[in-house]
Amino acid sequence: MLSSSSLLQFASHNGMPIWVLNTSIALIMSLVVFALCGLGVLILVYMERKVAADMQLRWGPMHVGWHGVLQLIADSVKLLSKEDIFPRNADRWIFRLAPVLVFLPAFIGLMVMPIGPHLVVQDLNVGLLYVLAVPAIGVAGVIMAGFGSYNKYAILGSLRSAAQMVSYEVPRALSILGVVMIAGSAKLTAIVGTQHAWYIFLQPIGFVVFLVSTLAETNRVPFDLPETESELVNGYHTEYSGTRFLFFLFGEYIALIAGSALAVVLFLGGWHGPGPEFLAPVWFLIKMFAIIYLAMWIRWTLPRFRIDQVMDLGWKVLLPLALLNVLITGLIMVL
Amino acid sequence: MGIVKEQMLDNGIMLTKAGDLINWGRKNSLWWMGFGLACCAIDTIMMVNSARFDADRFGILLRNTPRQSDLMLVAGTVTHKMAPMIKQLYEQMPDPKYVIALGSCAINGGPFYYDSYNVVKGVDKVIPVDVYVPGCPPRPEAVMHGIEKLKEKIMARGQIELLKSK
Amino acid sequence: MVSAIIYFTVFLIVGIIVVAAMLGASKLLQTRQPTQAKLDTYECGVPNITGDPRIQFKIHYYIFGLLLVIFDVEMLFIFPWAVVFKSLGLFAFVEMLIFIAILVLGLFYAWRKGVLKWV
Amino acid sequence: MSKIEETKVSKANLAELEKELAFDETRESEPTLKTEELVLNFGPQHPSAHGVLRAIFNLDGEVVTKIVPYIGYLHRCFEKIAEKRTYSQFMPFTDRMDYVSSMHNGWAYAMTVEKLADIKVPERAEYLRVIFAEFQRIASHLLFLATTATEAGALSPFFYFFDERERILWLFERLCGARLTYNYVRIGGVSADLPDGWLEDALAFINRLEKTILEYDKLLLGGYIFKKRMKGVAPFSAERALDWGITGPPLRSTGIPYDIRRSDPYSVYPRMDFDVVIKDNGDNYDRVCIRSDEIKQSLKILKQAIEQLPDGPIIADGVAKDIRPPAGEAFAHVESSRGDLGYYIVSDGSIKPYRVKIQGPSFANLQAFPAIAEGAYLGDVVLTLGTLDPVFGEVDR
Repeated sequence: MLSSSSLLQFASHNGMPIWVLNTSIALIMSLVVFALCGLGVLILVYMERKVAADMQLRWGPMHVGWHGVLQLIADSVKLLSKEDIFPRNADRWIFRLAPVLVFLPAFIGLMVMPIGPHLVVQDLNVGLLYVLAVPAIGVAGVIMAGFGSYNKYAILGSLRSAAQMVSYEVPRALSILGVVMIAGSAKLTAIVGTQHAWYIFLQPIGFVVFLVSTLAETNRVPFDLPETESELVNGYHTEYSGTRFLFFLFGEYIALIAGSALAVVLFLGGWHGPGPEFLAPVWFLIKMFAIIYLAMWIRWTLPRFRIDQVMDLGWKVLLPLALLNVLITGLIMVL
Repeated sequence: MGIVKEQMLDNGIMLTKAGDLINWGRKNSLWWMGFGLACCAIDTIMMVNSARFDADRFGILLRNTPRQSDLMLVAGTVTHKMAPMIKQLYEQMPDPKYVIALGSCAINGGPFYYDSYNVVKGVDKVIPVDVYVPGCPPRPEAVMHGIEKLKEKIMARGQIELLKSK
Repeated sequence: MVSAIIYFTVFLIVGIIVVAAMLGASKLLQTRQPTQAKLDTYECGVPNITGDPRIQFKIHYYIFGLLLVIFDVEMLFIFPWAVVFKSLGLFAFVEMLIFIAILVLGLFYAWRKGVLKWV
Repeated sequence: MSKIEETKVSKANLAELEKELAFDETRESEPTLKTEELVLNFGPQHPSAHGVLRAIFNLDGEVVTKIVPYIGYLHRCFEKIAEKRTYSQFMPFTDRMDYVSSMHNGWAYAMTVEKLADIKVPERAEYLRVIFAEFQRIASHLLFLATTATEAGALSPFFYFFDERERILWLFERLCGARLTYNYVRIGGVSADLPDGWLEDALAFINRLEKTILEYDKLLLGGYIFKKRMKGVAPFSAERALDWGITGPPLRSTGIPYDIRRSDPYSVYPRMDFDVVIKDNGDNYDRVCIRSDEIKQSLKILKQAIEQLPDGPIIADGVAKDIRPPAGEAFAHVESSRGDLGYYIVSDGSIKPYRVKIQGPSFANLQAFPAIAEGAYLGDVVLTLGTLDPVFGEVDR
């Protein structure tokens, strides 16, 4: 993921139409991002299983490859060669499209994520709004999965997912406002560029609200109500098997990657770190995996909330806190 | 399976390689359906998933819906009232699917073979069974051994399945 | 901006192609043997006897949905304000204070009215 | 208004009439906005069905308004089998009833037969039974805590509790060779004496659990979310509990100190110093906490029993393989992990019992489930079922 400006200059010097070059670069980059996504998900699922095992006094995957590193490849191969069941009563197209709709927005949302000073696919002016808006389409896929599969557990799960999205979208966006006010830009690279001191120190309330609502948006414990195993068998993906289930898995983990990468960009100083510039993406990844580890730690430790408590937390605690954060930030900046 | 199968048949090596890869995936990622019927469920299913025996080492995960599971462990006594449900759950698993009958009750009714009007004399009267693990209840080590045997069976059977399937 | 649209489109198309490729590969590799029971809706092992799941079901949070719309619109107003906040100074801050205060009043009204209670 | 008059209405009146009609139409369309209840089938295969309970829930939104449980998916005809077997042949079957606390079943059955045939059990055997039973109670309560934690969504405590339970199973394994269905109690005594070094290992484990159980209390029961989930949910009063015939920890959580070990003492329990744990509210949280506290009391009993353990024979002399008790009837009950577990045996003087009636606590406890869980959220209903802790081998028998 190189900066495309130098290539564009090269193209204009040689009389190539810019859109051709643009498209071909975009093509290459999308494939690179996709490969990285796939790799990231494989690493994350392996990490999740190992972290869980570590917290539960056991080993985790051990026997497929060295320390089980090939475990996820085996799982993927199996899921790919597994039968895809379309229940008789399911809505044909809604059922088929839902996993794709969960997976695609999460993937496209990664387009603006800057992992180094020049390592960004497309640096939009409204990058922040883009990052908030595009992955949120995924919830439509979840609702479609619930309604399409004509299954009661799935419908209940998707309704819960919608309720959660409705409650946590607002505090999540409001918690970012303080950062935008200080940075004076909604461009992600600009936000990182101005972060000489990490914003987590200037915006502690904002960070906490953002982290909690990100957990809720990505359906992780203690907010994993849409797919609780003890109540709704597997929630919205109860009826899905084989490859389509793989897409749900991908979507879920890419959303986690995107959420924690955004937290790093906004609050943890992005790629900033000691050492030469080529270490920037390394620092970014280290911070990102720290946030992911935190999410996993929370997941394997806490019990889950009940649905009314989830809503209460969103509207009565996080939303006022986020508004308060905006006011405090503004007041300090004005005075 | 149409086109790929023909090409694979033309090229024996490719068939072996592709079939081996798929079988390798299948045998190393047996997700089982968490489904306890009676005593065996406590000691085997829960125990094998607990820290001491840890089925996760072999890539075995617990799924709750039959749609995402490959392996059904019938752990416990199958009663006549329960048998239709077991059949339904088995049917609802996606192909290829495997069944392990755990414990004497699931194998042939066990101690309830005589004198019990409500017990099915073995789950293989209802659904096909791949591996039988005896014991009342079997030790967790025995369950693991049964799973190893199932893996051998998958590796042996899968080749034929790949050739045969239309 | 044009390049952004091109990038977005290419990402979308590549995503769709990759998804289609995966689904196609799986279609070639899987053995599909649908039976009558397999196509039944899964309901804990019993055949579906408890009726239609798509009924007029009570959705508690529709009023939350209205609140979401209100606050999302608010956000659309606040974001541009936040971007240029540094250069606007005290006056803009007071104006936004009034705007947020009205919304917070609305939130508290809803709270007091018992809308934020999951019945 | 007659029909002729109706046709003669003026134009203005017509307009008004039309308005009224239109209004009526909207009023008629109002009922279609009503919501229906979703009927949800739960079990018999469900991750938190505790085996094979099947229930039909009526859901109004997330609130469960009606619960109809169905049981009998594990009916294995124990009482009938007992009539077809000799007294000692039925012994192994008792283990498979309440398979989570097998030991208490065997003990209750043995006690009844001993009462019937007037067999005196040696003191060492009684002590061994107490030790075994208390370990079994701890194991059962640990399993309860593990499943409750899982149902509440905390996935790691499951493994910690099972790790402790595994250590108990090691002790059992060394003692009688089995991990779950022990068949350790025999009519007139127990089947095996302690192996070398068993007592030291048992004491080491007791000391370990005494410390770790406090940590688990902090981890699970002291957690903010767990408390928020469990406190004040699905409570029942002491009167209702007595009406339902609830026994064991659910009854004690309402404040009634009914424990067979104290109320109707048996074996060597009168010599032990322990408290009957009671709680006040009878809600989900108390039902969980009381189990954790009972583990601590059991550890206390275990220490005393190991200290007082006398030497001597482990099985009564002259107990024939085929017992022929005199004609008559006997009833004995023990405090199992789930409550009051009783056996009632009628003998006609032959080699087989004439009638065996088993009165298990799980069935009585389970019948409170629909009544107390109706009106709760779906997530809490599952937890309520968990805190009542039914074992379906015993419910269905």
